[in-house]
Amino acid sequence: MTVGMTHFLILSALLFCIGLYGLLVKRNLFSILMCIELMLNAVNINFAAFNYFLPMPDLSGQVMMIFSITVAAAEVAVGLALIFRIYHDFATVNIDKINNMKG
Amino acid sequence: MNDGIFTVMFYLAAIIAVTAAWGVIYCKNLVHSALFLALCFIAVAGLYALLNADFLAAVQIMVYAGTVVILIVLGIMMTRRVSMDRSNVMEKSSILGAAVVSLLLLVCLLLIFLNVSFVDSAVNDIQDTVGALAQLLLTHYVLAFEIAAVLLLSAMIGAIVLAKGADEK
Amino acid sequence: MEQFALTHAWLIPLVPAAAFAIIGLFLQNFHKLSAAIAILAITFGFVMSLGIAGAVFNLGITVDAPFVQRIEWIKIAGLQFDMGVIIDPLSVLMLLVVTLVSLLVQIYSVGYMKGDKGFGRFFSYMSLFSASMLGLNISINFVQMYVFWELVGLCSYLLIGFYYYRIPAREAAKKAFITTRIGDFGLLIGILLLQMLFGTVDFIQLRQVIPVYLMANGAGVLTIIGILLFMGPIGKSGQFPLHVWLPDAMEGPAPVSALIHAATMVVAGVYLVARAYFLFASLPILMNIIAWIGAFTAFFGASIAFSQHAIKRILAYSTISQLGYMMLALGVGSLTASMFHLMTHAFFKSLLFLCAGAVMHAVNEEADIFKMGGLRRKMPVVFVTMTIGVLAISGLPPFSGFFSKDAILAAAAHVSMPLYLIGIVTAFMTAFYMARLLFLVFFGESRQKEVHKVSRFMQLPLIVLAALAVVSGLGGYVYNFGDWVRFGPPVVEHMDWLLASTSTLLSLLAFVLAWNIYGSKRWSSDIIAKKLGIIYTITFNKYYIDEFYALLCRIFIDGIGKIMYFIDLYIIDGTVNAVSALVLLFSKLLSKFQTGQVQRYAAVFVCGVVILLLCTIMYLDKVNGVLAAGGAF
Amino acid sequence: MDFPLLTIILVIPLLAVGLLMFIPPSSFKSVKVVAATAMCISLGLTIYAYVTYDSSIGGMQFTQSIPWISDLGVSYSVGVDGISLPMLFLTNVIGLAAVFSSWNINVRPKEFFILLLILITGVMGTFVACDLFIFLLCYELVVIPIYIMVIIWGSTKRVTKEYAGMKLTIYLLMGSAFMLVGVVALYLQAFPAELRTFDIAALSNAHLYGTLSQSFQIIVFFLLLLGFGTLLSMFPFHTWSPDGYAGAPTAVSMIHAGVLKKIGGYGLIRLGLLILPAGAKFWAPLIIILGLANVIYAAYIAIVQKDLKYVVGYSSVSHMGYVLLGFAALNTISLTGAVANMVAHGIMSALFFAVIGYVYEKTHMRSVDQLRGIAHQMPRISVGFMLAGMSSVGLPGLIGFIPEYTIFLGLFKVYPFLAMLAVSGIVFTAIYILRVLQKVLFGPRDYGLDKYKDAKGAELVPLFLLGTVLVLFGLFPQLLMGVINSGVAPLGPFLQELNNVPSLLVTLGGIW
Repeated sequence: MTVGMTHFLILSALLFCIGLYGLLVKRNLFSILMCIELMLNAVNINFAAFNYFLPMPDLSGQVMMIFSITVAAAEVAVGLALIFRIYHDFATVNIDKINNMKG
Repeated sequence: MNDGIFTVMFYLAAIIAVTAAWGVIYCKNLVHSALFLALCFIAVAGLYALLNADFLAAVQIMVYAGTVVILIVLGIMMTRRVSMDRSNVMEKSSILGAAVVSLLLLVCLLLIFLNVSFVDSAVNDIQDTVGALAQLLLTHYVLAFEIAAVLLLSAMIGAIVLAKGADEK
Repeated sequence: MEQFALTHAWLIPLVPAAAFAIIGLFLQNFHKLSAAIAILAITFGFVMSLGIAGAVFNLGITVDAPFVQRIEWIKIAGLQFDMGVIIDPLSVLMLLVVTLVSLLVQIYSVGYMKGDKGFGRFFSYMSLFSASMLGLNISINFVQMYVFWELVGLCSYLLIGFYYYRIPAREAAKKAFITTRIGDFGLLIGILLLQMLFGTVDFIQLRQVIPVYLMANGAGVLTIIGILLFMGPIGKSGQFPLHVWLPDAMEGPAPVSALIHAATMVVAGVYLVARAYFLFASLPILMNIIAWIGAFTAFFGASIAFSQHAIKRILAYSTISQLGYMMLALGVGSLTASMFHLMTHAFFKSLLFLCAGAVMHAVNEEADIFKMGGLRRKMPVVFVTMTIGVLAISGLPPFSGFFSKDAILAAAAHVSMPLYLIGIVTAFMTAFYMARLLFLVFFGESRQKEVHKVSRFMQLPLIVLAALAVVSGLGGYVYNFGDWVRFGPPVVEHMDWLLASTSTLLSLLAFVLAWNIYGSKRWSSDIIAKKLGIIYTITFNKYYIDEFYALLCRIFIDGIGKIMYFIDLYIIDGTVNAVSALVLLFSKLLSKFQTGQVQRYAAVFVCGVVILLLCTIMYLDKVNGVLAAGGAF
Repeated sequence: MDFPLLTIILVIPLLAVGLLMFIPPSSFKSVKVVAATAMCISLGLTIYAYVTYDSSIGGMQFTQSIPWISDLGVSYSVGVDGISLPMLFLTNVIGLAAVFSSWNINVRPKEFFILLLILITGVMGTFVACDLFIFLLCYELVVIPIYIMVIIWGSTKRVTKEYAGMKLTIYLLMGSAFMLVGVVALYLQAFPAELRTFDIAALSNAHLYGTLSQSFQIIVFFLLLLGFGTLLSMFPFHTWSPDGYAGAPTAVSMIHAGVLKKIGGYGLIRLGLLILPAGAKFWAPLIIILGLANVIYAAYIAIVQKDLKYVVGYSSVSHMGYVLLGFAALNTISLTGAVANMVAHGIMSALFFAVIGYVYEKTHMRSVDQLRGIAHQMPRISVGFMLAGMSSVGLPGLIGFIPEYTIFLGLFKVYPFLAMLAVSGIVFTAIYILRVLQKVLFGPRDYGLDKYKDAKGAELVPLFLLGTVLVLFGLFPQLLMGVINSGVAPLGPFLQELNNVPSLLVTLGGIW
């Protein structure tokens, strides 16, 4: 069986779910940030795969990946800044301690 | 590209990526996780290269494996207080729930992916990807491109303001 | 001159109105100037009225052929109101009386109000009142009349409450306004119904359509309208049961009482009935009601005046009683007698009030007649003029009251004996209480050490009014008042000497009685009061009507108001607040789900995604179909 | 019309808002001057429009229309006719008065005046809009500034200002939610998909094409009635009004009672009656009953109130009852009266709130029990009180009389017995107004109040402006009635046709 679209999709699904699992079980903000990056990457793989395997005349999929990476980079920057802020204010990076929005 | 090599390379990269991803969440030491993340990103870059996205593979390595991971590690350093040994443990109480949710999602996704029959005969085989990308970015996607630029700028400013602390003047 | 006056009659109310605006806006603090402007304005009105009177005599304007001018005030689809001027002997009479009395009272006020801080304000209100009253006199339709009717009510309110820092004054002002408002409520409904029924409220037009309507439809609806309309005069002219405001209105300065609450405004009700006599006269039931209310009020007012102590209150109840006479005259069908009495009453009653004002002014605002006495030596001018006034109101010949009252009694005797009897008893009572007043104040030993002098400004009007109180009746009789001011064909008045002598005798009897009790003190008034016992107490307390109304008001206004407020606060608003509390409760419940744990939120979010994906799975074959057809998403 | 007069009138306050942004918040004086100047210009232009409006032609004038979202049939289109022009005039007069009555605001004046100008613009927008979408847009624009202003600059007495602000806002939003549902249903139903439009004139013709069935009209009108009725403080949705006014700062009370409420009546006529005539006719008996309840019930409550703002609050509920009655009598005379009464009540309640605001600002007292004899210390304010009170009582010669008279007359033609009840309102009004006037203004001098000064300088502008309008329109009612008549009179035949449409009573009779 040749490697096709489905393989890539399954791989990305796997990566995505691992990232999700990490996101849900970890308590360290950095760790959560890393998991999010993992999930974003999983999505990007899909873009690349669609662009490659589907009949498409140009590289629109890859352009989308560029935007996605841009957004991810911005997100990391802001996310890290937020973590610093939180660390500064709460003296912790453990997400359980940060529940001011509790109803 | 040869089909056989393609297959081998795919599986190789895939196994590395999944293992590294698992490593990211399995490691108890945060720094180790970060290193696994870098490995995972490199493997994904390999996948990109396989999919005729060589420019993006380079970007992936530069931005993710290079910058992002390093940034994260730096951040970890700056907020470190005690030993890194048990800095990244899983919360025991939420493992079950998280596993269920993730597996559910996985099953759903797999169900969909396995049941959709894609026609993957044609292969997008543009050689000059950098040129083609540049062409697209500056013509059809120019507005989005500019907006992305503004987004980055504002993210940068926002990050600086946030990290510096607005109330400290 | 006559022609000019006739065609420029609209200037008569307008000039005092301008005076009001000028004084009110700019000249409040320039006392002399404001008085001068006000008096000049009303003098202008008086001169113009004289000119118009001349025109009416010379140009043959009669009640059947009035001179009318009109200008459009409002015109919208289906509705038009004019403002205008109607000149006929009726309105000319009113114009003359109002301008003359107003002029004299204002001159008097220059002396009376001297040194008061609100001098300018007083004259501005007086000008506004004159303007409104004159506007009312020349009204060509009900709406115009209602407009000015309300405006004179406003002036009355302002002037009763002129000493606004005194609590009784402000309460009296409120009472006056609200009580007359109740009457106006009926009047307004009546006008609305007329407008609806006939599409017009113009006197001239109504006069033509109403007989036609009566022929076709009978008197039923019109009688109801008439009763509603008559509620206005009941309120404004202090008829029973809405008379309660008038005695309290004496809290205003004496000139105000003289002008507004004796001579002019309170007769507006009489004038309204007279003006719309074509309507009232054609409704026999209504005429009966008017006559009986008038007669009852006449008797009722006199019976209270019997036992009062405050000088102006006695005069106020006397006014109520005399207004009752006028209504009685209207009710028995004699417009002439009513208007005749209106004129003479305006002169002698304002004279009496001004005298009372002068007396009170002289004795440091003391109002109780039992605390006065022996003033005839100290203020001879006032004594003489007041005596003339008392004789006039008591109906002794040859003073004016004799002729007018006799005309009313004669008219009543023609229609109904009971009414006549009430009238004649009232006449006796009137003579008695007026004599009582006179003897107590001016005879007996003096109780005041110091008496303030009466200034020239105050004396002159007294003398002029006294002269008028003497001659106006005789003049009217000699010059055939009834030829001019009449309804229907002119009637030749001739004295019914039997009736006249009866009433004269009764009045004399009353004087003798009063002299024995209050003048020579032969019979003690206290013992008489005791003997009369309960009757005396009841009349002294004005039949407890005020208390009764206060009770009604507490129950039906405050009581219901409180209940309504309770409903509003706890039932309507309570429901609203309960709903909001319910929402709040629900949101508190829901907010328990908000743990603040971001990861929980993420897990829930993913669950949502899973559900969406499950939906996608259900439609998977469709997706495949699209893909197989070669289509892109 | 080439010269976009109405647009300029609308834009001037917004320009002032723009200008205010650049003024440093510390320069109180210039903030106020800018706001006042803008409103002066706006009022001047409105008076120009009022004078040049040709009542002999009638209809929409000074129109301007620019397509905006053509897919939805939305266009920026404005214009005024005999019904909306007086309302526009009213808005500007009260707007200017509100600016001047806030002259002593020293807490964040810049923000206050920015919000005030936005509020005024929003209200003006609803009146000049010829497009339903613009109408709704402007209406929603109004709600938010009010909330902020009540919360920040309001006052707490019986209820806290937060409660008052919340109540006001939620009621208005609830009302507008119903209204929105109705409007969307109307929009979808009136025309087939490709012809859909928000143009009010086009929608007003929709019932002629038969696309709006009678039952549809009845339902949608009910939704609109809920929305506009809430806004108009129709019984039993009126309790926001006294509480809200009590909590709100002076300017907001003035604008809210003076003009914002009138959007309810205006909307009922412009949208309810003209677009959904059968619905209006169907619900008219109910509106009459509720209007009567407003008139008498609220008057009764006003009698027992102690707080001046509550008295005026309930009094405004009571007066709005007349508007409802005038509307529901459905003839030209009563409709003219209803519109005129909106103007009359707007002016008088604005004057009331202005003087109460002054008294409160100086003495921090608002209770009838505490204030007594202020005519000694504040004669000018007392004159304002008297004027407002007397026109509220319906004294001829002031603005209140003719509108009430025409409403009564119109109502008598339809429901004579209910009309008699309505007329009794004039007695109740006299009772509560005079009770307040005599207690607060008159009586012995209270030396404790001697330290408070009478209104002076800029504070006199609202008194003078509103007082002038009160007297002017009272003495020469044709100035007002003529313009309104040009808007209402053409509806005559239209209303005549409505006589044959069944009303609620017929339905109820059928059930019986």
